[in-house]
Amino acid sequence: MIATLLAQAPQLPFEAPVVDFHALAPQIVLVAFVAVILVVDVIKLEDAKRFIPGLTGLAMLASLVPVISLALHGADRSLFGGAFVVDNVSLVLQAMFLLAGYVVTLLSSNYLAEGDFWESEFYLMLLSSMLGMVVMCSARDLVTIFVALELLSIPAYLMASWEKRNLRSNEAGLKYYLMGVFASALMLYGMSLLFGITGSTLLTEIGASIAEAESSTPIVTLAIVLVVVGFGFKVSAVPFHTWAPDTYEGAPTPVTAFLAVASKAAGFVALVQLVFVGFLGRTDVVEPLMWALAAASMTVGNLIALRQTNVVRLLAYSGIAQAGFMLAPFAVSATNAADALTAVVSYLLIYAAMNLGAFAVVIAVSRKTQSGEISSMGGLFGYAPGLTVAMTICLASLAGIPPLGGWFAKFVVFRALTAADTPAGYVLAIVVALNSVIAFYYYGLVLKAMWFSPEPHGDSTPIKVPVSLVSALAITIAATVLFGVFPGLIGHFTGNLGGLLSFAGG
Amino acid sequence: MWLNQFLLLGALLFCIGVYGVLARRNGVMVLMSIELLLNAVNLNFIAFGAYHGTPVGQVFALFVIGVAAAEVGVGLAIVLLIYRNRSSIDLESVDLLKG
Amino acid sequence: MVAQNIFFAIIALAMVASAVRVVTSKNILHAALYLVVVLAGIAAQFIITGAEFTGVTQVLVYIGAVLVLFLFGIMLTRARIGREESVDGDRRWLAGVVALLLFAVMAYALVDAFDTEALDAQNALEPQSTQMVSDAIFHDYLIPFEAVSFLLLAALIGAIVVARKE
Amino acid sequence: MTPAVLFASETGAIAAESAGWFLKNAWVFPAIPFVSFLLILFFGKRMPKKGAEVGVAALSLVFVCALAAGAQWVSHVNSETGGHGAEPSADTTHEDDAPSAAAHATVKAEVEPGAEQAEQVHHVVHPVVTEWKSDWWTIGRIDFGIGTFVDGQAVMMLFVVGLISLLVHVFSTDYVAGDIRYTHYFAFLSLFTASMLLLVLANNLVMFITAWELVGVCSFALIGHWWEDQQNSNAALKAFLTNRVGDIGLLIGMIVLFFTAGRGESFNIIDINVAAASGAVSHTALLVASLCLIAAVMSKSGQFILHTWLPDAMAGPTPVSALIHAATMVVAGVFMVARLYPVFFSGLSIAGSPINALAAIGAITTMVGGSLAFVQRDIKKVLAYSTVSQLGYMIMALGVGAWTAAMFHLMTHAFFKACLFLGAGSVSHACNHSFDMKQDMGGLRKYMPRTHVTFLIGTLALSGFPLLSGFWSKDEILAGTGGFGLSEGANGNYHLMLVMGLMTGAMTAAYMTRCYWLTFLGEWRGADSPNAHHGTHGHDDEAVAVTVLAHHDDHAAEHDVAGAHDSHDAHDAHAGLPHESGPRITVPLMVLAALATVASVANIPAAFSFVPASWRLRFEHYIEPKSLYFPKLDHSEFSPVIAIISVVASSIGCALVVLYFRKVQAGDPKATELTNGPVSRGGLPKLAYGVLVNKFYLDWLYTDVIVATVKGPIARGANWFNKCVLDAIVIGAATVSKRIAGFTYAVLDQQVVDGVVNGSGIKAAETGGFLRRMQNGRVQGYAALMFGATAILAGVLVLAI
Repeated sequence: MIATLLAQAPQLPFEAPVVDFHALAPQIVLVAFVAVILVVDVIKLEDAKRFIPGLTGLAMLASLVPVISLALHGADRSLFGGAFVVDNVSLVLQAMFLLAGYVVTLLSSNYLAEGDFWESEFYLMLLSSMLGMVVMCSARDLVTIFVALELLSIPAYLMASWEKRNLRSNEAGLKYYLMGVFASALMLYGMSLLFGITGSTLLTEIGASIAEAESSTPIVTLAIVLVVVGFGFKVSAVPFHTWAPDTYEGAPTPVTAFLAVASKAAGFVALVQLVFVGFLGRTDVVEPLMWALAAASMTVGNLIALRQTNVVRLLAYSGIAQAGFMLAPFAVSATNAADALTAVVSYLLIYAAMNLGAFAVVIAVSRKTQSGEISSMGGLFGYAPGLTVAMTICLASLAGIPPLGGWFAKFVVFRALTAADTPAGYVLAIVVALNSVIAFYYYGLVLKAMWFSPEPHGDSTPIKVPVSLVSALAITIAATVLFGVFPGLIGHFTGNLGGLLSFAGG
Repeated sequence: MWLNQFLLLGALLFCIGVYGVLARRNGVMVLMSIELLLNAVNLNFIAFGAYHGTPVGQVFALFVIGVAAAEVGVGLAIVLLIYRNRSSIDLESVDLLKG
Repeated sequence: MVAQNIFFAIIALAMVASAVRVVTSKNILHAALYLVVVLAGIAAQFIITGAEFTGVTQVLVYIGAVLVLFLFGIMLTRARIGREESVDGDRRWLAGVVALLLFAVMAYALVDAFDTEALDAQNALEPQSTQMVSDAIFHDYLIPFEAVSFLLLAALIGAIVVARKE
Repeated sequence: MTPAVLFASETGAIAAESAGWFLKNAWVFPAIPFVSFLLILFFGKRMPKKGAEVGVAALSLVFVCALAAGAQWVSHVNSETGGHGAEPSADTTHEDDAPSAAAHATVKAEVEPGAEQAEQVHHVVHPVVTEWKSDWWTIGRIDFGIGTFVDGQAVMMLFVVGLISLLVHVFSTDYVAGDIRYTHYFAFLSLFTASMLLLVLANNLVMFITAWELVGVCSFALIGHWWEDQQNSNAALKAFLTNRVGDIGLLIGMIVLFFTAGRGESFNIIDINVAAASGAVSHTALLVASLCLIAAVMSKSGQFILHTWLPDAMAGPTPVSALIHAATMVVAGVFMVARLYPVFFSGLSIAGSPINALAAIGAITTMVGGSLAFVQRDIKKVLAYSTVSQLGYMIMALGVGAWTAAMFHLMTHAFFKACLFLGAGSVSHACNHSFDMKQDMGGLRKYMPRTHVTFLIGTLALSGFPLLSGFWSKDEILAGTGGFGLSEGANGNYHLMLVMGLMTGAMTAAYMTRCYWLTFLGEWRGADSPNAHHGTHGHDDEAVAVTVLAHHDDHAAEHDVAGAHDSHDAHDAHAGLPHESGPRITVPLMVLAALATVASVANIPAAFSFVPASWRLRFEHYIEPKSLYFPKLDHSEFSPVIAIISVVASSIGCALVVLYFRKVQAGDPKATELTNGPVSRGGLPKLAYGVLVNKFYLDWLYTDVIVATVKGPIARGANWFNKCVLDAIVIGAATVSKRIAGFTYAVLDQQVVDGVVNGSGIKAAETGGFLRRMQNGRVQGYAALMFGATAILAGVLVLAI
């Protein structure tokens, strides 16, 4: 019966897609490791369980292998009609995500083992989220971007509330989840409009289609605003930042590091692709919008950071301000596309290194002090000089003091803004300059506490820093210093990103 | 049939959903309002797909349905967690973290 | 096409009315049942526009799964079945203002863009065969498809960990 | 920091044949102290002398190398100007502009014949530039090299920094002995020296900015060395924040230069200078750049109005004050102006104009610093304000086109001011670590002969006593202001600056005499002496002087004394009378005093025909660049008239103070007792007449002559301005930011998120103090903000576009 029905149905030929497995290899490696971890977890080999953090780290590093081989191979690869592209931008960012993921794994292993956590499932979440990020790097199509965003977000919502018996962690997860879903809804509405206007989900086609008209129609404007808002949430741009401080404070600190670095970077990756591939023809909408978000984020983030007493909250607000710095080049994304793109990607790489380093120190210190207050870091130099120096490097880099990476990052942003040679670019450059001065004050407060204040409880027993944390610190500090002392290194990675822009030519 | 009759219906549903997520303080009810938001978007996708005569609208809508199912599952899990620890799902009382 | 328009109007009215009840009803169970009406209405609209497969999926996933999930949620959080005064915040007027503002912007943009574009003029609402949809998914959207499957797995595991009693 | 190690494979042949090894391999200068920094940091605590020996050894090595470099530079200049004349090749481009070319570049620049040096016409002195082009930093097609740029100016600075740093190291081994952060202190001294040497040798602006920040960081750490005292860490923070204000100017100025003079592809100092000097760059761009850079100079070199951090920085250990806040780091701004002189020279139109921003700021600063030095009772603060004043001289000299004079004064000032600071340190070492001249000093001449003599020499040099180094360098600056000795005043007619410079000269002599008198003359008034005026009313004349002075001028200054005390617990309070310090303290003092005396021979005026020509103007000959990267300058001649006027002015200043003190000494015991304080004065109305007379007399002498003109309105006003306005601005900037943040909270939170959201004032009043947070913790409030902001953003953009 069914067979006859099927036989009657018109037979349209299905062409199996040609899949370039080399291009997908990083993702496939991650999935394979997830499968291994699941099996290990299900079999419940108690002995094997303690290898799961190691396996997770290995997964990140193993995925780097195909990333490197793709980079060495050189040629850009485009799959599924341009929906999935492997080019320089995506490879650089994939490498950044995988390394950041590796560092987060290092940060998590002791933290989780010593607390009341479900361990192996946590690493599963981490890897799933990482998979979403790695997919996001190559996504050049609305459906893929949307799914990748959800794949990286949903595990993150859960990770934020992973400390189940802690009311603050619960609350962090709830807030992150609700705000995330609201932002997703707005973004989806914008995507539906983009699809409706152009009839396609491919960014290149959308870009070509919306660039045609002389000036923007309201519907295009609305669509762009809504999509940008969705990612504005992800990168915690003002006024969509409100979740960030609460979630950062409440979530387990390694998760906070993950959110502050990887998740935020993922938002930027999506923005880079949307803006530079899709919206470049609509300068009249994107530039003022990004200008406003960047200026507001820097200013509000910095001003509120001045009042913080909790170091994690301070880093959250500083992260908001940093997001403003990273958004700034978008405000000249069309007039100075190549510089702006380089600036954003360079800043992202450096930001990941220095911010992860700062969180690593916070985690190490709170192992002893059990507190996130700035005052609890008093006298740190006395009993943990190594950590103090590391934190000083990270904060100085965040503040943009030469010769550290953060200074170079600010420099490229500044350069992109001024080289655009537009009044808006110059004004924003001044806003950037003013804000970098304000930022010194609150970074200075933490430094002052560490170097100059006495130990609040008079307890100056040294901190035992586990090996994993030391490795995490070594990686991040080395990257922060190296990027600053030899900015040429980062130039190697970000110097030739033009491949992304060539799509916008159409 | 006009395209806009579907789109305006979608916009109306979306905004009713927005009202719901802002006005409700019961966690489960907020999750219900989120369903309104996502379904309004789906209506847009289907209408646009029909307008352009492409199956892509349906494809996108199917992805949204799939993701929305996962989202609501996760959301209920988190609300349940909150309820376990606080014996309440009143969102307005969840304000330990601020400042 | 008149018949379709009449159907549309009836269903749309029912949907809007139910949607309003979803966000205003004081009884959580009523709200859930009104939600069923809205979701069913959406499925009906899908079928009107020729998207049968999506319409059926809508019924299966939402009414079959998501609604059941909601009912579980209602039971597990031991909400009082019946009228409950405390389900609404005291900021409803602000919610109303924001929603109206958003609607004004959306409606203005939509009317401006698609003024009286007819849905059935160019493509005559040909039913898009399920096969076309599946071909698209497995040809152009293979990556997101795999990613969604992975997403469901991760959400499943994570939700179980978070929700289970210890 | 050790580029040669990293890029050793890329170093090719050396281009400048006549240059010596140390000139071509100048990277060793910063490298040595940096290695020493690492050694002390990691192994210092385990060493027998806790790391100090490494620091001293490294600095000795640096100093020897600096001497060698100096000798090689002299022979380099001789061979370029005397022997085989350089072929006049006009191209100033780097030989390795092409990426494949050799790694080294020597700038070939055509000669700009100096007007006075007929025998050296048509000669050019090539600076020795060593550059490693690499992937150090590449943006697009811009390739930033890392390299060293050695010319006379750099060699001079190498010598000064190396010498002073060495002496300060030696001094410190005694001075901070037993300190809890002894090793840490030496590590930072080494790092500071490395950074300062890097700054001196930087051949591009990026390296320069990096080093500039590094010295700032070291200064921050060393000011806050004794951070247990809240005031010290506040001073450190204040220095840091004030400097950041100027750094923004530096950043913007450098970027402007990069895009204009560097044509968007070069940060190289020589390229920028050549472009600026050639007139190819628009004047406006250079003006903007120089104004931005002046902001940086104002903060780093303590120019009015950003000078306030410098006196506070005296909270650091005294050797640090000598090294960083007198001799080296604070002259970084002066050095920067001198380094980028064509930018300022063209940008500010220095030649031929009567006034410009640089000269005006310098002149005002000399006056402000000089007058403020009067009202201090803390010896280090006197010296700090004096430093501000002297830095003003240097900036003024640069502003009027007297480049060589500025550099010469920079060098002599480094010697005598370091001598004075270290002398003050020695004094305080003997006086229970107090710096209060009125309360804890006096009569030290008897107890500390060596310190006394060296301090006196420093004082005389600073005051411009004839034949000491300060006299010559200051005189050269004053001569430069009016272009004296030149036929048509070629460098402009900065007569206003001349007048201000002379007035400051008088003030300098006066306040230094006061400082010297209070410290070394009279009787010991320390805490353990019978003359201490706390309990018994002093019957000796010096105590009277103290009391009267305190009565007159210290209502404003009294409060800031406590901040600068070197009160570290390592030294227990020395009981008994003061004593001379040990050799590790006095030997550096003697070396510096000797240099302060004889440094003048470095630049004997050309007019002194009784000296062989080859001895005259050596400083100018060897230090001033003669190349395309430097503007053509005319040099003023020594002017006997100005020298005499300046000596007379200084003598008057000195004499007035001496007269005043003598009058106090001559006062009868009754009056003395009465002037001791309001306590006795109130109870004895009958003797009030005598008091009035006496006071009137003093008023006539002191108040009307010195105080009324200097201290009364001006100094008091300046001090008030200093303390209330500028401090308030700098410290207040942060507070204001906080206030704004508070306001943001109040408005956004109370009015929008909370007040409006709740719809009633009750909730707002319940939760609200003024400084409530913007984040009220309610997720739906956040969501309302998100949706509302989206609607408004979209609405505005839809309507606007």
